[in-house]
Amino acid sequence: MNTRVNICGVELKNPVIAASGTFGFGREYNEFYDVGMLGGISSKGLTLLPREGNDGVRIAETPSGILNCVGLQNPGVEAFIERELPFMRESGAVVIANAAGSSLQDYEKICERLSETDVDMIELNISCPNVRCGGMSFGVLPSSVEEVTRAARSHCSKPLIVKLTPNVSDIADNARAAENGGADAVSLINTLTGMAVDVYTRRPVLGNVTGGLSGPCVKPVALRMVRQVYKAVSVPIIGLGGITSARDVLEFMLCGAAAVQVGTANLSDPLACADIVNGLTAEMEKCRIDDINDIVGKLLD
Amino acid sequence: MNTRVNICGVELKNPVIAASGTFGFGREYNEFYDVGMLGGISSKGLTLLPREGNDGVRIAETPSGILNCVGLQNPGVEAFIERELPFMRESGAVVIANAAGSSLQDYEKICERLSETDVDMIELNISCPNVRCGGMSFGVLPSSVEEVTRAARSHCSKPLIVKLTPNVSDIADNARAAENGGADAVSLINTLTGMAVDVYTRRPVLGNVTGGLSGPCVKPVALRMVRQVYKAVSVPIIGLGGITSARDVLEFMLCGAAAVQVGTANLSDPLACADIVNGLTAEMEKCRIDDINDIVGKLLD
Amino acid sequence: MNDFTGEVIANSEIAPGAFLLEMSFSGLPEMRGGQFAMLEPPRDDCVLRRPLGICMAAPDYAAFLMQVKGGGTEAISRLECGDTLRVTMPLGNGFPVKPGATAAIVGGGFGIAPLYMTAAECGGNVRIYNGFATAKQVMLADRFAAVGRLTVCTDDGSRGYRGYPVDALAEDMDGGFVPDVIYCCGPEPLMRAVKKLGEERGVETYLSLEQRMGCGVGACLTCTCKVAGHNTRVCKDGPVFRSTEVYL
Amino acid sequence: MNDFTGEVIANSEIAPGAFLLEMSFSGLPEMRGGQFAMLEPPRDDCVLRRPLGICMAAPDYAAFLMQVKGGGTEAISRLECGDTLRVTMPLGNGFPVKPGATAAIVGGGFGIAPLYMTAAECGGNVRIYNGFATAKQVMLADRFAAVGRLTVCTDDGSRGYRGYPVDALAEDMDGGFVPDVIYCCGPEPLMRAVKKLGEERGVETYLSLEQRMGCGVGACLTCTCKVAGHNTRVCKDGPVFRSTEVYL
Ligand SMILES: Cc1cc2nc3c(=O)[nH]c(=O)nc-3n(C[C@H](O)[C@H](O)[C@H](O)COP(=O)(O)OP(=O)(O)OC[C@H]3O[C@@H](n4cnc5c(N)ncnc54)[C@H](O)[C@@H]3O)c2cc1C
Ligand SMILES: Cc1cc2nc3c(=O)[nH]c(=O)nc-3n(C[C@H](O)[C@H](O)[C@H](O)COP(=O)(O)OP(=O)(O)OC[C@H]3O[C@@H](n4cnc5c(N)ncnc54)[C@H](O)[C@@H]3O)c2cc1C
Ligand SMILES: Cc1cc2nc3c(=O)[nH]c(=O)nc-3n(C[C@H](O)[C@H](O)[C@H](O)COP(=O)(O)O)c2cc1C
Ligand SMILES: Cc1cc2nc3c(=O)[nH]c(=O)nc-3n(C[C@H](O)[C@H](O)[C@H](O)COP(=O)(O)O)c2cc1C
Ligand code: FES
Ligand code: FES
Repeated sequence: MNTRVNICGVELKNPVIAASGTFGFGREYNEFYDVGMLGGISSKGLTLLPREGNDGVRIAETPSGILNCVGLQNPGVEAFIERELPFMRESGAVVIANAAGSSLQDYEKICERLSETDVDMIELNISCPNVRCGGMSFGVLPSSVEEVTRAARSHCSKPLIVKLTPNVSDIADNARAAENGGADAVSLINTLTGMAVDVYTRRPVLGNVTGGLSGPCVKPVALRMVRQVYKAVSVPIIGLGGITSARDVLEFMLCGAAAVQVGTANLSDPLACADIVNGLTAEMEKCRIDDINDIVGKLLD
Repeated sequence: MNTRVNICGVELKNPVIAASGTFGFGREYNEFYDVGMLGGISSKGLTLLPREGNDGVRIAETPSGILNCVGLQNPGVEAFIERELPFMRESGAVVIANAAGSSLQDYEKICERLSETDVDMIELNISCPNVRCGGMSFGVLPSSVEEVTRAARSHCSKPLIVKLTPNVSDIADNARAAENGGADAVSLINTLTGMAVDVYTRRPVLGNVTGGLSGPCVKPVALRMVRQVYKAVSVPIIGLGGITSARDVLEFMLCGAAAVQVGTANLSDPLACADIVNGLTAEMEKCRIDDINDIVGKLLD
Repeated sequence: MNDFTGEVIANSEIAPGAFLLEMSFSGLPEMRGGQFAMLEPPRDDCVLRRPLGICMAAPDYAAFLMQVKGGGTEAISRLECGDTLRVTMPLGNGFPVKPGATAAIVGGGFGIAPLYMTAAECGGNVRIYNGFATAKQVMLADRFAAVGRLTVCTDDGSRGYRGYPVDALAEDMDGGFVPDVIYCCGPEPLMRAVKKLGEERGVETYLSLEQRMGCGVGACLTCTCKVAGHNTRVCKDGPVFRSTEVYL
Repeated sequence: MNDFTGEVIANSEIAPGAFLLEMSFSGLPEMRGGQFAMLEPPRDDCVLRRPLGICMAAPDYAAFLMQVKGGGTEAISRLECGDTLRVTMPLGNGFPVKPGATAAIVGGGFGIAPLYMTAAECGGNVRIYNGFATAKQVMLADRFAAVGRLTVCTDDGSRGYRGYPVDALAEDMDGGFVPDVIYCCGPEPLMRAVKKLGEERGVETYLSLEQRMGCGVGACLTCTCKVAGHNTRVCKDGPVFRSTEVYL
């Protein structure tokens, strides 16, 4: 049975990538299992300069989901290259650097700098709902998606993944815009903007008032969007949103994902990604799948 | 303690309204409890002519939620007036007629016809994701929201509620458009478009491929949107999405809802609405609320 | 119909993956064969109740024969004596039993569940054809044998008649058995065959349909099937329909 | 640190809403006072594990002192002997115990949980001030009394010292008790007072912070507090910090 997949020329030993922001730079989960068994690891969102992120409560639990408003706390791209990349590189998993900016120039500079390193791919986070300037604002209008993609593209010598926000009317438009701007792949979904309220204090639970919703609760929305985007673009799709099992992986791939990411599940269970990878061939057998690439997009709809 | 609320001149004995499509016309639940105890009942979505709705599987369960693709099966507005309205009218709950169309004229005609009856309010469903023409397509672009609202308004002598879809980039824009078009109130959210996949058959679970996501899983998104809309318009807001308890009701009201609707919870538990109404004063006491109107919008954010 | 909180008094695996869930209630109304119940699965992420046929009923007692399929039924299968559960019942129309008539009952797998009470209601003049894949899957044979003339069928012949129950009935009818009415519940292929047999031989035939359900009480219109050309609620207008009205 | 599936061997309500959950494991590493665990609540709609201090530990044994707050802890409180549960531990740094030093331990309510092992590790030269609202809420007094000189405090004076435990400590210090180090865990107002006391009297003071957590292992950055001016992970860099580095 084959689980290897190839995303814009980069070979992954399996389609399971740890999602940005839920896996740090891989070190912590490497204490539980060899993270080199994963197809890839997408780093915490990186900005040009270090960021402290938001103050106050950053996480809340909701029915079958969570809200977070970390706000892109990260050590900055230079510290990443110096202190985190060597570990990721050695792990054996494909290294994806998740890059975030507050301006076009930010995106250009960070892509330029990351292109000088040996990361395998760059994932453009134009969809973070938890930072005031930049972040999601780039990801909403198709014209702006195209513009930021084009800017990043022209300063990027690595395969470029554009990560899309689900907080839009028609994600297919945005995927097309990313493709037109030169994206080699798209990943979706980032988090849905949501809120939690404490009736006793009459305050929002989160310090930042709103946060990004993720986890099993969003899976139906994510599957729909992956399918929609699959029908709209020809670049490969990395699907995510609520994946917790090998069966979920196959669901996303049937809808059109060439690979997947696993985010919140790592928080629910430190062994989640490992269990998903280990369960993949058994689930493929149940579904009579020999080569996992055979099912990509093959939903009978 | 006071639980009475007033929505554009219509008095409800409490803020709990049964949501359209989950409560029929009230008859079935009246076998479990006196539905006159509810603040209001919003009818199944009505079209000018009877509709058969979609074929195939119409419901799927998802983590803490459901997907449905009923597709507006209903007896048509005339049969509603003749066969269902008398029961609703007598129940003692405020009667809201949920109206759906496939064209501007449809909306006009149905509002005109309903205005001749003794329904208390009309709720314009411009956000149904499960019908091909009309439905959600009216609800996405602010300009179209305004246009359909204006058209309905000019043929409507009842208080007009416009029901908004969450499948948009900025729901506040659409709420403002509804307000500009003459809406007396807005209700939100309708369902988020989603999908479920059966890996063994490699088919979508739903006959209509996609469906509308509702239930506790969407509550964080609904709360966020109610808050956003509260800050954008001055007409009253009817909040819904995932409400299952009296505490949830208060959460929505803190965010800005003057009343709420309860949908999927009726499916989970036939006594849901009754239990929510019965639990309201106890929950108000816990939160030191004397008049429920006092907390509307009073979230400390 | 109403909503009850019942107590589990037994829950045993009577065949692989098959549980007989017995519960006690107070204030249960009378219930008919072919009616069903909506059971709240003890899982906090399940939003929907699960429809199960009412297999046996007595004053303040109801039993369900349940196949473990997905997460909801799996959770129900783990219930233990003393656990409580919310159940709405009885729902739906049930099989229309004709006093004094000769009846044939055809059940396939878990489709036998709603047929036991119907057989009992028929009052003796009834032949029952229950089919299972193999001898291992055979369920409730003693019970059914007590309320009618039972032919156990297995696909592989490992017990009783070798073949589908519809074939056993057809053979009996070829041999002179003339039922006034046929009641059937089971997998779609079986129901299709029974519909065909009944209609070809001019026997009034009733089928119990299955559809995914939301409310179970007739309000949400998620459980429809085409009946006489129109989308009709299985939960409220069915689940039992005349075979001539349905397409399978 | 690692992930274990443990078996519940006891789960008893030792005070109103307070459960002592005792579990057996195999292969547990050594664990220190002030470290914590992430327990998977037996509820299918809960996505996050719940952080609880490790209250007692022995080879292949761990006990947690848990307050029932919301749905997750409520579900944990219903676990019975023989039930199994996923637990990740030990997590975090724990209190830095200084061999031979004289220690003061101040616990408030459920904040006493991670202090028991620390008291034991101190090796005798330790005074413990545990505060509760009333006598009814007093927990684990015998246990604590066995590992140090215990002053039970209650807000209403219904048992032991009347007042907050920080006041009891301050009085003892006024009376000549000179601790080398203070370890504290409890509600924020208590920790604020202890921080002030320790810093004013020049005693090295350690506080165990509480923050909502995602992963519990340092990867998700959801549990941060400002420490020495920077957002710092409570789960991995704490939960124990020098009082001088934190703002409360
Ligand atoms: C009127 C009626 C009577 C029934 N009587 C019995 C019975 O007596 N014994 C028995 O074992 N089974 C019976 N079934 C089928 C039973 O309802 C399903 O097997 C069960 O709901 C599956 O739930 P799950 O949690 O195991 O599966 P999941 O796949 O986790 O369920 C997900 C959702 O799909 C629904 N679903 C899945 N399969 C079916 C199905 N085949 N029919 C209807 N809904 C489905 C579930 O109810 C739930 O809403 C009956 C169904 C109907 C409609
Ligand atoms: C390092 C650490 C050690 C702890 N040790 C103990 C202990 O030994 N005994 C004890 O009784 N409690 C302890 N707590 C608090 C305990 O974690 C919470 O009371 C518990 O998580 C509440 O969960 P719930 O399901 O009851 O509440 P819910 O309100 O349903 O929980 C919703 C979410 O909020 C989180 N949450 C809610 N309150 C808190 C809180 N006060 N602190 C952190 N997260 C919270 C939950 O973990 C969950 O993610 C500790 C907390 C931390 C951070
Ligand atoms: C705590 C947390 C932090 C996140 N940080 C980032 C980030 O830095 N960059 C990014 O592109 N996405 C970030 N995300 C989004 C996830 O990568 C993912 O898109 C989303 O959570 C949906 O997937 P899931 O349901 O599997 O978690 C974050 C998510 C969580 C829960
Ligand atoms: C089965 C079903 C049918 C629905 N039909 C309608 C409808 O006819 N008109 C309408 O405006 N909304 C309809 N809705 C949407 C609900 O009224 C409500 O907006 C949505 O379900 C979110 O609320 P909830 O999470 O409480 O269910 C339907 C929802 C469900 C689940
Ligand atoms: S399940 Fe709701 S109408 Fe049948
Ligand atoms: S909880 Fe994830 S970093 Fe602390």
